[in-house]
Amino acid sequence: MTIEEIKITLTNKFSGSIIENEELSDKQIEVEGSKWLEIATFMRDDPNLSFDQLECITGVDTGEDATLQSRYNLHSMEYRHKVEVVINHDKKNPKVPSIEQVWRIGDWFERETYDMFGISYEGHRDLRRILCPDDWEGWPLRKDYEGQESYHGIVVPKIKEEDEWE
Amino acid sequence: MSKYFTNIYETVNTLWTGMRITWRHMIHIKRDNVTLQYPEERWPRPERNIGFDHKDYNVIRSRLHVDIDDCIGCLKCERACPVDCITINTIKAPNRGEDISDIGHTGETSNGTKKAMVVSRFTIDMSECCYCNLCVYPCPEECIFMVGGPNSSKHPIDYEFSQFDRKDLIYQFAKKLTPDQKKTIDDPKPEVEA
Amino acid sequence: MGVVQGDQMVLNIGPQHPSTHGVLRLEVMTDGEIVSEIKPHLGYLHRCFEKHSENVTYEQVIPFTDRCDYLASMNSNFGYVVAMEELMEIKVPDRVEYIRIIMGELNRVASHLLALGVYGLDIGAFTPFLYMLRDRERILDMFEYTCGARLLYNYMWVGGVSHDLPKDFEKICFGFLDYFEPQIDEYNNLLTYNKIFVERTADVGVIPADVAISYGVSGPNLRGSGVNWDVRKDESYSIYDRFEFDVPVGDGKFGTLGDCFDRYWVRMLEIKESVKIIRQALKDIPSGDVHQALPKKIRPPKGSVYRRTESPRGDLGYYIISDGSPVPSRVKMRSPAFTALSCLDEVSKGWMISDVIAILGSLDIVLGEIDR
Amino acid sequence: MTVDFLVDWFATIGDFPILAFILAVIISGIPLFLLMALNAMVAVYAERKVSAFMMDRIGPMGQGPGLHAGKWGLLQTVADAIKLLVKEDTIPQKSDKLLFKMAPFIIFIGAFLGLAAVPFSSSLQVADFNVGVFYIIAVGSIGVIGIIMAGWSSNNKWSLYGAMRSAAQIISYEIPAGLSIIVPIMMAGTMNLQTMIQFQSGSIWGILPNWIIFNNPFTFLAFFIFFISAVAETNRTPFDIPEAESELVAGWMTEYSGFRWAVFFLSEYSNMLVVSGLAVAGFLGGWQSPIPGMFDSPGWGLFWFMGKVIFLIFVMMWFRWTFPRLRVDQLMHVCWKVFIPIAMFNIFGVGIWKLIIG
Repeated sequence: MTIEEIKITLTNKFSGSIIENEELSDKQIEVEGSKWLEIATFMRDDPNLSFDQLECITGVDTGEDATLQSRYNLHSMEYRHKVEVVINHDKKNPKVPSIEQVWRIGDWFERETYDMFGISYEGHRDLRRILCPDDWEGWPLRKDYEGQESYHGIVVPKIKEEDEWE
Repeated sequence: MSKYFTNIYETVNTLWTGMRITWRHMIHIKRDNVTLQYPEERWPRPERNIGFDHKDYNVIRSRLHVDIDDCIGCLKCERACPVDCITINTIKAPNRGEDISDIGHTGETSNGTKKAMVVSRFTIDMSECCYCNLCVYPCPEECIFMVGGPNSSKHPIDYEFSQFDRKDLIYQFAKKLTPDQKKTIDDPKPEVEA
Repeated sequence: MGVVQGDQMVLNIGPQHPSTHGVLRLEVMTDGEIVSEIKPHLGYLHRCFEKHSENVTYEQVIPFTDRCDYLASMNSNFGYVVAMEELMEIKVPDRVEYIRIIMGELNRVASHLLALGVYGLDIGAFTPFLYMLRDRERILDMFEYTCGARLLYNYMWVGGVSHDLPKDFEKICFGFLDYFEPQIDEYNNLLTYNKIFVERTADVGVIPADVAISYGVSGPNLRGSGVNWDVRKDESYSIYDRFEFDVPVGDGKFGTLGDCFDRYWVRMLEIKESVKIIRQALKDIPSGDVHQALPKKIRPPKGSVYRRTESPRGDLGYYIISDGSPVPSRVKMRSPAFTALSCLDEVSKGWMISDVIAILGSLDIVLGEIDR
Repeated sequence: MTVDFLVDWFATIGDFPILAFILAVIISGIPLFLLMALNAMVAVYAERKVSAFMMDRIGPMGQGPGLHAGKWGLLQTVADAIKLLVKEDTIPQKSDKLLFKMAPFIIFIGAFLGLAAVPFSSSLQVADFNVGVFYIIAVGSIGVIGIIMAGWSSNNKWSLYGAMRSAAQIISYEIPAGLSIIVPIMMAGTMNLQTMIQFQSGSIWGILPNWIIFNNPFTFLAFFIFFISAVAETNRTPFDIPEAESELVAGWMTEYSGFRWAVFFLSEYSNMLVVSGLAVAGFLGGWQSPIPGMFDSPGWGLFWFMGKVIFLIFVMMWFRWTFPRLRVDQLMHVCWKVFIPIAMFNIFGVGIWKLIIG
């Protein structure tokens, strides 16, 4: 299936939830976050789409316009086609249904994106930080992240200490 | 039942094959030995090397070295470094291309470029260096390089630069200037911060 | 197994443990020797490669990609530069492509050699490990000859490679391949066909194909489960379509399809395929300037790219978002070992502690890449 | 033998039997202890070298004076021993301290007692029991108690796993080992090691030495069963699951360091010596010369005995550096479903053989 056909299939099924976005490239489809779980389940189970592999979840902080995005790279082992799904989140309260039980790897990818961006995946059974320590503060990959001053009494150096010279 | 005995046979057979291999290696240790006895034998082993001579090295990644007399203070290497282990401070020279004998500053590089800057500080923190070689390429005067290999004529190889104190791994290539010496340079602007 | 349910005991494997292949902590719930649940705790090596990348220029990211998968740095570089070239639409010269493929495949051999050797070590055989390390060392010698570094190369650049091949590289490389190919049989005789090894690995830790796909397991681990998926063939990048090679797929040689032995065996066969590719590439390598297509300034147009390449551990993906400045806006690495590790819990339920070590080893994880 | 001789000799001097006995035991015990230490040192060095040669390495080497380990690394084990002796002897805070301290010595006693009955030559044997075989098998099991104590008292899960595995393994492998050593007992009709070795003098058809291993096919098989079980009893690869370093870190020795660990080490190598000695005495003709009728004096006897023992220890090392490790259930499988049936079959076979042929 080409990307247009995938788009058409999805639009026919979920007409309201596929958002037209001019900024996206032709490989990407933007969907509405609240419907994502149903769309994902459909995309996996539909015999024509059969996206059985979730390649990657990338969290993106788009910078000034204050949105976070989750980008899902889906791939079908059966038909060898792929698509990228983009979901925009509100930066104040970023949340999206979890697809952890649709694709099992979603578990760790979502935990990673949660760890780095603070996007909360609702319905995830074990949404903890995965790479950072559990008590780390802040969401490191957001553009407005500022490092902690100290962590368990260890001072986090802001910039490289200048060694004595002159 | 036959499977039981086949299993035993296979086990004995495969294990014996393995034992034959280790035995062969053991009795041919003189031929097969690959150990390099480090302090006595150094890397380019006379016999037993994989077929190339040390002189033919395409490039080498070892300690960074700066020929400070050739440095024009363009800061390109500092910008190229991904881990910020190079720090350079420069002061504008009073007359471009002239020697300043007080501080041992030479005005011209070996390539004939006239220097506009006096490098007052050039430190490389080798404990932070990631040996990526990225600082070597942009240098217009080829004065920063990794020692040894094709550069062994400029500076002999130095793989083993261990120190007891981490501070000693900060290599200082520019001569330290005293405040008085700085005054002799007589610069209207005090210092260009890196 | 585990008919009689006894008390549960929590056993911490790692962070310091001989066979966690790095600093990984596994919280294992055990009932005697039988494992009922595994909770991996990651992040001991986390240094936020992705945050680093947002603060350095595009070419300065390459040394950081080295340090993610430190056993296959060439392949890490390769994935990044392929993604960048797709983003910037650079056409690199043929010679560069050939050099990259030779280096990538050599590094795949080196990485698989370490994976197989360490797997033998996990099972308890010490000697094959050193034999394989000995041959890996020769590959590293060739890398050192080419680019000066033995482990972290920073060799492939966007639009080229840092150095041309040294003048007698082909001779050395052919010499190595001629020496190396008979060694594979020796490894097989010493370790692979060893009945104890087969007993320890066959039928253990079976990953069925659908589970593997759902967990995003890729590379040799996925092929060990019988799925014919190789990015080099199916989503060909660089010039892999010019070479003839097979994609070895697990067939349950001594046990069930998708067991530890299959994953091991696929790696062993892949080494042979890589040797085949290197031979072909060395034979037809054209001459040319390797720095010809280097861009003056790396400033990709606004946009994003997701590109997968086949690293020795599986599908190594880079998601690069550019905002038009010389500093990337976002670099995400889809780490194959990360996904492979995620299925450990599912796979090792009901097996013994020794089997957990065997399964973990067969997944061939590199913690530098998982934690990034 | 030595003890009896000494007791008799002291009796000729004066009538103080208890003192004489203690003196005799000490006098014959000290060389035994020295032998143990020497054996461990030589075996460690040999193990390093053998493993290195098998792996295309050269092992410990030194060229010249200074901090090097002497010519060919000969001083390496001395350095090791000094290191172990001066190392801090750590005891985990929450361990059962009494048991923790006692465990190494119980294991040591097990190994030491076994050594007492090993017939080094026709006249060189500390104690010549009439139940020598039985005695060695029996005291060989004392070590298990020490291992369980060490594992339990360390208060460490790895140690506990190692100890439990070890207990299961050693107890299981006692059975095929015991059943196989019955074969030479049946052949020689005695449990006395010296008599058993005397039985093996002479030659078969003038070519082969008349060792029990060559006597008939069943004894040939029984030797291998016994030897492999002995390897398992000494916890060496491929049966080293109690201390499997890639799974259990160091098994029951995880918490030990310094001198106590050195004692474990000493005991392990002594155990190897004892089981090899038993195998040699039971199957390989003990101190009998391999060429019947030549080099038969007691001095040569010591040489032949030690030569055979060293060869068997070498084979153990050879095993260790070639094979992977078995899993616990496979280990039990091999023991109960392969070795024990074959060992029992052997006993029947030898019985029938003796009835029919001689």
